Amino acid sequence: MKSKSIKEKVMHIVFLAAAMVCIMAVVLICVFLLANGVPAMGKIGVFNFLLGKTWRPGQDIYGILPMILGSIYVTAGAIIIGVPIGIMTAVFMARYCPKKIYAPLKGAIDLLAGIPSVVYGFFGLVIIVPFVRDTFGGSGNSILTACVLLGFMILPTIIGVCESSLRAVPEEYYQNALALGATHERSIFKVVLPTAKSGVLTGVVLGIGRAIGETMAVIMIAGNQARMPKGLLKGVRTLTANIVMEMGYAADLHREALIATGVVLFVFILLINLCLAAIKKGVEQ
Amino acid sequence: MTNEFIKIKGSIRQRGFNLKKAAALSLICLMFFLSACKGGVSEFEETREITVISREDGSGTRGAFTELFGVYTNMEGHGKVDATTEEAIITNNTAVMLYCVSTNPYAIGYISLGSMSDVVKSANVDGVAASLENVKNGTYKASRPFYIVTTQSLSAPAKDFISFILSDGGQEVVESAGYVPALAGREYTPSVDSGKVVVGGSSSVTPVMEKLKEAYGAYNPGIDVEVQQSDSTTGVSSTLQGICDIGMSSRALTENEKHSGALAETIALDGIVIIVNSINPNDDFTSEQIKGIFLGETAYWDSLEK
Amino acid sequence: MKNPINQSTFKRRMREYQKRPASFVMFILVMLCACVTVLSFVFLVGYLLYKGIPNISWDLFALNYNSENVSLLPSLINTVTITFLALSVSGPTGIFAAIYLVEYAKKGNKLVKLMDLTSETLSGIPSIVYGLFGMLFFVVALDWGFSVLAGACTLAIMVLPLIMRTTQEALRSVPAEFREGAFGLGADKVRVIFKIVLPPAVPGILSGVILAVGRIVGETASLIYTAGTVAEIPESLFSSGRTLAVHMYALFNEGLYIEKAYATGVVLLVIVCAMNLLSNYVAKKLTR
Amino acid sequence: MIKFELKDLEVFYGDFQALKGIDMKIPANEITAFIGPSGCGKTTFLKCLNRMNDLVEGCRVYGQVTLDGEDIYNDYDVNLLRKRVGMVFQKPLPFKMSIYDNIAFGPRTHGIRSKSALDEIVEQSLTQATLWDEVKDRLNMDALSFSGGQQQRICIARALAVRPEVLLMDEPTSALDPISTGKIEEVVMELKKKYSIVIVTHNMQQAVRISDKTAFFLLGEVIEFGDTEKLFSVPKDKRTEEYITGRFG
Repeated sequence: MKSKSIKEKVMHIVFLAAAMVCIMAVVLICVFLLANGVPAMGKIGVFNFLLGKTWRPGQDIYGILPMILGSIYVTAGAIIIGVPIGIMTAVFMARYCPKKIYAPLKGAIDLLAGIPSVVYGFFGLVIIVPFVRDTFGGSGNSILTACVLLGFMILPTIIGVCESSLRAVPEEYYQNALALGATHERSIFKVVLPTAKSGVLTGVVLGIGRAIGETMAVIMIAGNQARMPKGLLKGVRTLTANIVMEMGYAADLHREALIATGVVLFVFILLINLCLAAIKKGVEQ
Repeated sequence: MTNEFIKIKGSIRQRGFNLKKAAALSLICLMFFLSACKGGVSEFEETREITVISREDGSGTRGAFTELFGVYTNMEGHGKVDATTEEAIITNNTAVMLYCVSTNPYAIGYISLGSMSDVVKSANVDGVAASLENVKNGTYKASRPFYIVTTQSLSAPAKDFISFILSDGGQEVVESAGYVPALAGREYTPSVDSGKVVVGGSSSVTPVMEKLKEAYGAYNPGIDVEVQQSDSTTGVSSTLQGICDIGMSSRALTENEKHSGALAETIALDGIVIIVNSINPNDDFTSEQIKGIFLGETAYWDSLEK
Repeated sequence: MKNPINQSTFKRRMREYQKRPASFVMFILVMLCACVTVLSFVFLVGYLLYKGIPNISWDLFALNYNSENVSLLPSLINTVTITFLALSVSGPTGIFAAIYLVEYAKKGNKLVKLMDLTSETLSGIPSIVYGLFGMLFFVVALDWGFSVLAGACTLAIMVLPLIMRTTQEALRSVPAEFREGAFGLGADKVRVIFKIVLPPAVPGILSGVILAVGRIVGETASLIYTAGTVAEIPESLFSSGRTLAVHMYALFNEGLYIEKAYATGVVLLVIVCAMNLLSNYVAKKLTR
Repeated sequence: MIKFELKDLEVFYGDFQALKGIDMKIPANEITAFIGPSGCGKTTFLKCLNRMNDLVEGCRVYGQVTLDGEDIYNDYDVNLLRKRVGMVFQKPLPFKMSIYDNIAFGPRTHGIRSKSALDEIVEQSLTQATLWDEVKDRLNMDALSFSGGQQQRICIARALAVRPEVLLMDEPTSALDPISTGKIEEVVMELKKKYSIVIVTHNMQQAVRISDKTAFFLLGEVIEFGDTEKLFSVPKDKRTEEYITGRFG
């Protein structure tokens, strides 16, 4: 009896320790980023840094408002494109898909998640950029292109999470709705999907995370102009692109400013998560 | 209305696809997509806007380019300031540069001579073609040096490797890789026969460094050389921190870096090629024209001063 | 034999939809979105195969990398090593943390809220930021240098929240009756967790692991700053090595070996495919 | 008056024959109970009446089923059928929304949008399910926060809200305590006036208490079908007698 309780205790501690590792990781990341980024913000001036419209490292002008807006626009666009398609496809997989094509489809989507972003980037560069240029005009390296590509890139994440949460909804919900005379679609969209809401939201959050964080693909197709976004068909630079783009050559204050850009990105994601946590709370009540 | 629905829906049933028809449908869609993509522009319209493509601010290639073609303005308190048009597409990647230019008929950009590929057309500058020959004899004016960066405390194997790079044998490798040798007339004799050298830095210098490393293996097989591709700054700072023995840089050292004890040596010269799309009839620019384009003063192909 | 009377014919279904246009629209939308997903997949993979397959040759699998023959074998070995290392750190940690949150922590616990927030934050951090952090912490502060180990650790932190959250979801979807039933039989908590709760959650956990493997295999930005880019088989965990994705990026970067990069992409695709099949197989074995 | 008429009904799940050549007439405005051991085809039979069997993969139905003389399988709008023939399941399962939205889900499905009409339907249905007094102040509360018995009555109210003609009940009280069961039985007796009710039950006392007609199912066949009183007092078939006296298998 005694050995049992010791085992219980040990495992409890192991589980707790594992949970603590996650918190430790965040704390460490915070400490290292802040220690390296905040001094630069101080030197540049927080307002000049966050609200400055000009980014000219050569002249020591560091304003990242264009990049902040760029990230917001591109992510929003990707969400607008990716989330509906992702959720609908998840619904298809969970509720429409015949058994015969389910396995290959599932495999295909898992495969999409594993394709490196460099490949997506090149695909975008060779296919989507010329397509946008020929169809809508402009140079093709634009917000629109980035939105489309990112929309596709977040699909596997959203589909995967949404599908599993849809499958977790008991079949009886669907049958109950159907027995009331609702169509297949109404049962799914009015009963099953709302029941899986929390899982769907998780999928969307992960999708947003991926869209904001995407670097290598965006950098190839977005144009990367460090000026205020001018329109859907004009280029844009995101926060991530800004970091990767110039980190290589940056030195001194420039480098610190780039790490500070990372800090901004970090705070940004923190804010989004807080908002979504609040929404989720509202949803569950 | 109903009939139309039935026609469209003919291929799909709720509980199961009619696989053959679905496949046929998707094939048609695919062909449509393909034709939409492949059927791009084949004729060059002079009235279209010029798509300017440049490297990122702070890139060695960009620095050299703006310096060589005078793409800068003088600003009080700052001296010369890079004035590349804000509308220029920025990339940190040679392949992206190549692809953008090769797929966009109205694009203009620049790359390192060693990376030149036949998917794009190289343009003459002031009537001189960009070639190894012309860089060497000085008629092609757009060229820049490649550096290796070291500190005072250099290990013996690293010293040996550097002496190989700067020897005739090493410089021959540089030339065969498509770059211009920096100097000539030194002999190489191995000084140590075992050890390890870590080289890291600029991705522009990496290809030539890899060739050097391979050639070096034939002369002195006992020494293991490791080449890390990252970028100039990482290369320099890694060298200063002792992570690398030798740094590679495609830009000159900053004052801070010099202050921290970094030493630079030129190992090769690289030409910068102006590239345009292969259907672009404009392939001979004057320096002034290029300056105008990259400053954003010349926005359309037909407003190019002939 | 007669035809069964409950087979819904197509015509009948259409007539039913006619009275309910909203449902019909939703139906069309679902089909359309599924088609878009499938088409984009076919297009992307088809493009990669079309560009890559003609460039695949045995030379690509040579043991040594040099500039004449950009062999991908060393980076392949690195990819496997790094994936394995990262998963062996983040897998147990993530799963245990999820178990703690679902099975041990009381509802509304401060810690749970904090963990939710941290895992959401972690999953949102862009990989480049992980790269910066990994460089500042593992490479410089711990003085590991550019190394496979530093890369693997960075990636482990990166995929930790992914594994944790999918595991959490999977555990939550195990009906409470299972646990109550087992407790009723007098089983202790650890036993219940490992024998009763985990097995039905395995497919969910594995899908998380697959996603994690996907992210590790596809990661470029953070590895450049932590694992370095040496294209050779590392001698120890403390030497540098590039994964396939980094290899591809490096090949693309200078524009010299674009064909080889596509071929590498195909190999990468095959690997991801094989990993998925393998994990599905394992999942089947485990759930049976 | 006859509500449902079934002729030669056969149901297969793959190779397994679940129902074997059943002919039956189900009367209107009466309670018909189905009894029999588990797996004998009661629920399958029930699901044939509102075509829920269509959802089961590999399920094939043969024969003819008519509702008020109309063939419900031949070119009949299945959603309309399910509106006319409501169903209450074994496990109470309100949707994850407020009581009001739960009840209003059905009417909204069938195109009723006006707030006042919905209010009236909700009140009526809840009253019919004898739940109105208990929940009228808590209509906006999550339906899942109520007790099992209340949840089952919510489900009944939800089924009633679409104004069905027939109510199918698949062991509606098997998951409930005796008090809740009593309540549900009261509700069912009350509903009998307006609806035809078919109820599957394992509880023979319940069948005796509430039903007018009873059918005894065994291995996919109807052994005996007739007035409840007669069936339980003087069963014609030996197997029926064995089952109701508890001597069966």
